[in-house]
Amino acid sequence: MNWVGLYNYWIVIFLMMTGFYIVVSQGNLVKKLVGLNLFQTSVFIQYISMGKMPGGTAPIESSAPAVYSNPLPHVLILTAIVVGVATTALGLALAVRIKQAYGTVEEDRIREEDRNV
Amino acid sequence: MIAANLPALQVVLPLLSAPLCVLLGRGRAAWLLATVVSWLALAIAAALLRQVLAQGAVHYAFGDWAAPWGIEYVVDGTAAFVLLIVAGIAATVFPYSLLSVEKEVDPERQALFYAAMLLCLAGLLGIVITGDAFNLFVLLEISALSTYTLVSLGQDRRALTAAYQYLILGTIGATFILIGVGLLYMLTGTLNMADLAERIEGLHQSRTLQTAFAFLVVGIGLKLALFPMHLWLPNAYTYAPSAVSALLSATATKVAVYVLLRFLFTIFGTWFSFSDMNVDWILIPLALVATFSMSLVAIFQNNVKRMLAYSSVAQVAYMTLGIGIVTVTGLTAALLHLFNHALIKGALFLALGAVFYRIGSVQLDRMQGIAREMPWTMAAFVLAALSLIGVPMTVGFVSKWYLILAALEKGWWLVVVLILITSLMAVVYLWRVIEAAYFRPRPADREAVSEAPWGLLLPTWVLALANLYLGIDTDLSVGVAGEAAQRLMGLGP
Amino acid sequence: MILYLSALLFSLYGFWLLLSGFWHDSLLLGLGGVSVLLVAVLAARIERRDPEHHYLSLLVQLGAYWFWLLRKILVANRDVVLAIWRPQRYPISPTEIRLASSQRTPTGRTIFANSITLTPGTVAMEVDDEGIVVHALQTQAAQDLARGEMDRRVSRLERSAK
Amino acid sequence: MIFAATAIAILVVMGLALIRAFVGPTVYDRVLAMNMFGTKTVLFIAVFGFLSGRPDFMDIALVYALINFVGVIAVLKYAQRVGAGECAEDG
Amino acid sequence: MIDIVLLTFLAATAIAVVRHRNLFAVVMLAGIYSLLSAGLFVTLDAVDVAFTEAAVGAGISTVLFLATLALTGPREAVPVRKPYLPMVVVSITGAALIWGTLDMPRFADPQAPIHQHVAPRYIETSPTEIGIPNMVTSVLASYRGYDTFGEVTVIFTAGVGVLALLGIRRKRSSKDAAEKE
Amino acid sequence: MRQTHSDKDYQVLQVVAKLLVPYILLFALYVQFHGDFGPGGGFQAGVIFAAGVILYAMAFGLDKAMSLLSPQVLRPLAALGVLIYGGTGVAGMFLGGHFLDYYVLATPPTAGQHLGIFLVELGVGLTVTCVMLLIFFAFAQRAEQAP
Amino acid sequence: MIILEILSWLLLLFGAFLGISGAVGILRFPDFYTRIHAAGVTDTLCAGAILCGLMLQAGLSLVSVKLAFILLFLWFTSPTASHALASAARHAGLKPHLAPSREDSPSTP
Repeated sequence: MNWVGLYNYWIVIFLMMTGFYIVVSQGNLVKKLVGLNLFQTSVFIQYISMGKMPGGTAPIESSAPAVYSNPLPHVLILTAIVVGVATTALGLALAVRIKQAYGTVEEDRIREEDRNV
Repeated sequence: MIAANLPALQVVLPLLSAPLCVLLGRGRAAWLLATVVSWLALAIAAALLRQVLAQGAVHYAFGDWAAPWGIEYVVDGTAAFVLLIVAGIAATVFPYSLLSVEKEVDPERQALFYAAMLLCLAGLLGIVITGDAFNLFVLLEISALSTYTLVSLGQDRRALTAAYQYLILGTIGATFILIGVGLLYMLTGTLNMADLAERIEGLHQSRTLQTAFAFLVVGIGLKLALFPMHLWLPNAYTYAPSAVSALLSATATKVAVYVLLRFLFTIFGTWFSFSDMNVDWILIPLALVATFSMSLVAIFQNNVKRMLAYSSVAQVAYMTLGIGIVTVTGLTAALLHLFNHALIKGALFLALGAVFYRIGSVQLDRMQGIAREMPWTMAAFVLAALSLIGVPMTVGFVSKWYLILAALEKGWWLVVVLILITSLMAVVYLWRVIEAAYFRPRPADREAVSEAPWGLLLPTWVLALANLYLGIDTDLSVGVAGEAAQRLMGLGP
Repeated sequence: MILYLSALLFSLYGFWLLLSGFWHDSLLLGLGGVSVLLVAVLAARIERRDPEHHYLSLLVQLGAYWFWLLRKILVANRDVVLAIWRPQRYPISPTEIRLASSQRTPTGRTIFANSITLTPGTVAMEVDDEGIVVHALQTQAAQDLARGEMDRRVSRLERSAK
Repeated sequence: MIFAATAIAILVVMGLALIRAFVGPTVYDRVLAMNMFGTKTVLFIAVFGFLSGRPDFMDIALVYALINFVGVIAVLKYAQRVGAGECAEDG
Repeated sequence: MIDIVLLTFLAATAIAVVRHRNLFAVVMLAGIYSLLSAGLFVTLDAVDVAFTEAAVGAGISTVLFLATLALTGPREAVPVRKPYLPMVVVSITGAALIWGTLDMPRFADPQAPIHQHVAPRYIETSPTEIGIPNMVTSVLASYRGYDTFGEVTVIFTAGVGVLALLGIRRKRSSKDAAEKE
Repeated sequence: MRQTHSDKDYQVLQVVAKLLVPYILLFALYVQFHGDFGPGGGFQAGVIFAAGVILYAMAFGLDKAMSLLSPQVLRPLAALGVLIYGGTGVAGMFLGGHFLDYYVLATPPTAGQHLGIFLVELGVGLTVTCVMLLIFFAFAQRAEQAP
Repeated sequence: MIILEILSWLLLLFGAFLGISGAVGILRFPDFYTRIHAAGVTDTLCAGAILCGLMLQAGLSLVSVKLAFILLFLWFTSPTASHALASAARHAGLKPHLAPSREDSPSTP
């Protein structure tokens, strides 16, 4: 079995899981969002990796004959990046409001505050 | 021209009205636009259903690019049915929202609120009929992002944390779906659902396909609040503005259930999902645990919205139970319950919204004796509650009946007993509300209130009566659901 | 203002042509015109808020100065690279020094400050109306600056542009 | 060949800058490393264009340079707002 | 070869993000992460994506994060509980993915299904069919134009959401400013 | 900290920013209109344009940036961008095609595609610029008022 | 032709060497303010050498023009960024390590 061709994917999976780990383990709302960003960016890398052609070039027609990489994953990821930044912006806006309402962005302290009310 | 473009209009109309709402900038005008659009959407959904029933599935290619190259909408029986539910609920919630929103949302934010409502509606409608796996993800995010916004606009500060939590879990779910779709694309080279289904056939042994399946199920599970992944739901429903709670509880999880159906049956195929992956072994135990535990939790809630939110998790579990049974009857039950639960929860939350409008709270102790002051509101609540319990002559009875039938077909007596027990538990928690509202004296410190205004009462009663009417005249819902179930199982035409 | 705007329009359109490289496509040329106008409107609004004479002719004059500066940069680079690779032979001696600056406009001071920073081994830390606080890697570089040649050259540049 | 050598050298520089960004010790060291890293990325993209035989996408490098600059200025601006004492020593 | 190096950098950055407690450092490292992945996209021929990722991930996102930090503070509390459960969840997810890669088409395999179906049409006929050299733009705006419509709507939704949450006050009057002083 | 950092401290930044910002904005528009030929397009252009204005805001203060492009103008423009995109699609519908069919927009089919893509990218660019700026203003305004 | 080629190679190698020097410096130097100088080396001349080397490769074309723009942009922004960085650090109260012996000697020009 040809393991070398998978090595890339394994690093990417490691990256994804690092991001995912930050999301689920950290208590700070802003850091969670950083993790979410990392997680999503890594998924993007995964998508883009699969579109690569050996010896290919960017899918923009050139005068010289060339092998082009697959443009479809690129299009999908362009959309996904936008979705990602939209989510980040909204999440940060929520974090700002939470800070103003609770005085903290730590999950544990927020939970305490809620219990006290 | 219009008839040919109905599938596109169904989604594009609300989508384009959202920026118009922002342009209008004023609460009432935006409301008027939103309401008219929601009615138009209902009309389109009805027309589509008729079209589909008459001539079979409708395919619509965006930009006139044929299917695997472009994006396609496919409206089949099931989709048209779910469209009708979503649009129908929206068409009652939107008119309702005028008064309720004026009370609960800042005047400056009202136009944005309606824009978000329209975007949410458009996203949900789009998810139902899209025939493209990636487009599904995009629409999912449109509806999700607008939902986070809507939830966060609740008055309580806990609405913010609820929305945040929802955002994190929802985005994890969406990213899982993205990973799943990516793996599928990697294996097949296509994103079109029909094309995917065809190409997956030969790949059942592929470990990559199995991973994709797992990720998609978990991702969708997060979105539909499948039992251990339901943590976002109770808070989100409790602290959202009333109109939003009603819209979400009636539509969002239902659409997610529908997406699960789509993936399990249409894309991966019954054989792969249930024989190779044995997803029913996971769905059924989870569903059983969920109905039982969530009903139990609901009994101990003092906030009625929260109580109903837990009840929603339990009810969604009924649907997954129906899916897990994997028979035509089971699926019929799931689809019927999808339809009926939307009506039930819609009515219940609208009634609660009316109560909240008057007394500013839905805590049980604040609601004591409310029935004397707001008889019509509480009557609608009782009607919908009976339906939730599953009393004959209501829609709730119909779907439970089919669910029990499906379990009996399989000879699963234990499941039947459990369904009956959880129905009894529903009686218990709903009784707490009814007892408080009807048989307790009004707390001394509460000001006297009057009946809810017509603007709130009318939509509530429309849904409540729909519970009754469709419980008696079951031809349409059972007919459509049965046919759709047959087609999903690969038996029908 | 009018002078500034016309110079701006001219340079912006030149920038567009050089970026685009489609010199025969009338559509893109037209779009370029529209874009340049749009940007110029915004630039004019920026200018109106902070009316400050921008020496565009300075850019031309800059040529000779840059040549001189380039030589300074090369020499200074050698010092820093040596300090990096052979710290024993060429030890660093961080110094802070305050220079008087004879420029009269923010633009002039900016050119001076950025020239100081561009030459490795010295960084402008603080710029105000009277002078500039400079941090130098080696005392020698600071002393070199203190001799004031660069200051004079920048000031001459500033005056000639007027 | 020469492009490959240059690209590798730039990668090495990026790696070293990355180390400085990890170690700190102050926020400003990190910003410095980030700035350096950014400019090296610009160079890397430029060289890579030649390396891969399609040098006609220099716009990307230009965007990187721009974004890097805006990013550094933004960090400084907001670091100031938060209060310097907090960022100066972050071990 | 180059992509392996960049991936290693990415991994190192990701680990650093996990370990740092100063959120300013974390945000900056996240910006570097974005820049790095954008560099990786260039080496993987995705120039359009690199363009966007650099502008969005390293630019706009970083600025927004920083503005948020200015409000919420750069310090992260030290967690009280040990993150065992997250570790388990993440390990299971990662293991599932690794397992899933075993039957995957290899990296840069020209025979992979995605190079055989659908995409060839974009590559072969879009320059004549659409008349535009950049295939990404053709697919983005025409073949899958509806996705892009969705994308614009998503960004619009985010705008609606942020405005609804934070709002923008009209220009502060001088009186307001005087009060603040 | 804010007191110690007066406008004077930013003068180098201000001079450089004022010099560069027009070119950055023009570069953004170049990216917008050359998306057909090279990397770029509406989305990237919008973000770069926004980045240019953000740079201006960093150097000269938020108030000036907000009076340069006021939020009251940006908000309807953001909506307009979506409407341009949708309107292009609907126009395709009216001219006898499906939603987003560009072939029916003009007589030689490729000209129709060109026109469609141009309009669509314009909508994307407009919305992205405006929304990004609105989001930035919303955040930065809060950050200015931070304690 | 060959001369241009060789010249471009030399420039590229020179740039690469400067880049590595700067990176080593940024690791070796004792405090933040001295590190700025090391970074300065790489930002200015290294970028200049490499981009000029590339320009020679590209010849008289659009690519060269764009490389020139990049270079111009970098030379405008990187000193600005360095200056902003130093001034911000100074305002934050970060004290430079100064050479002890001649602390005050050159402060009067």
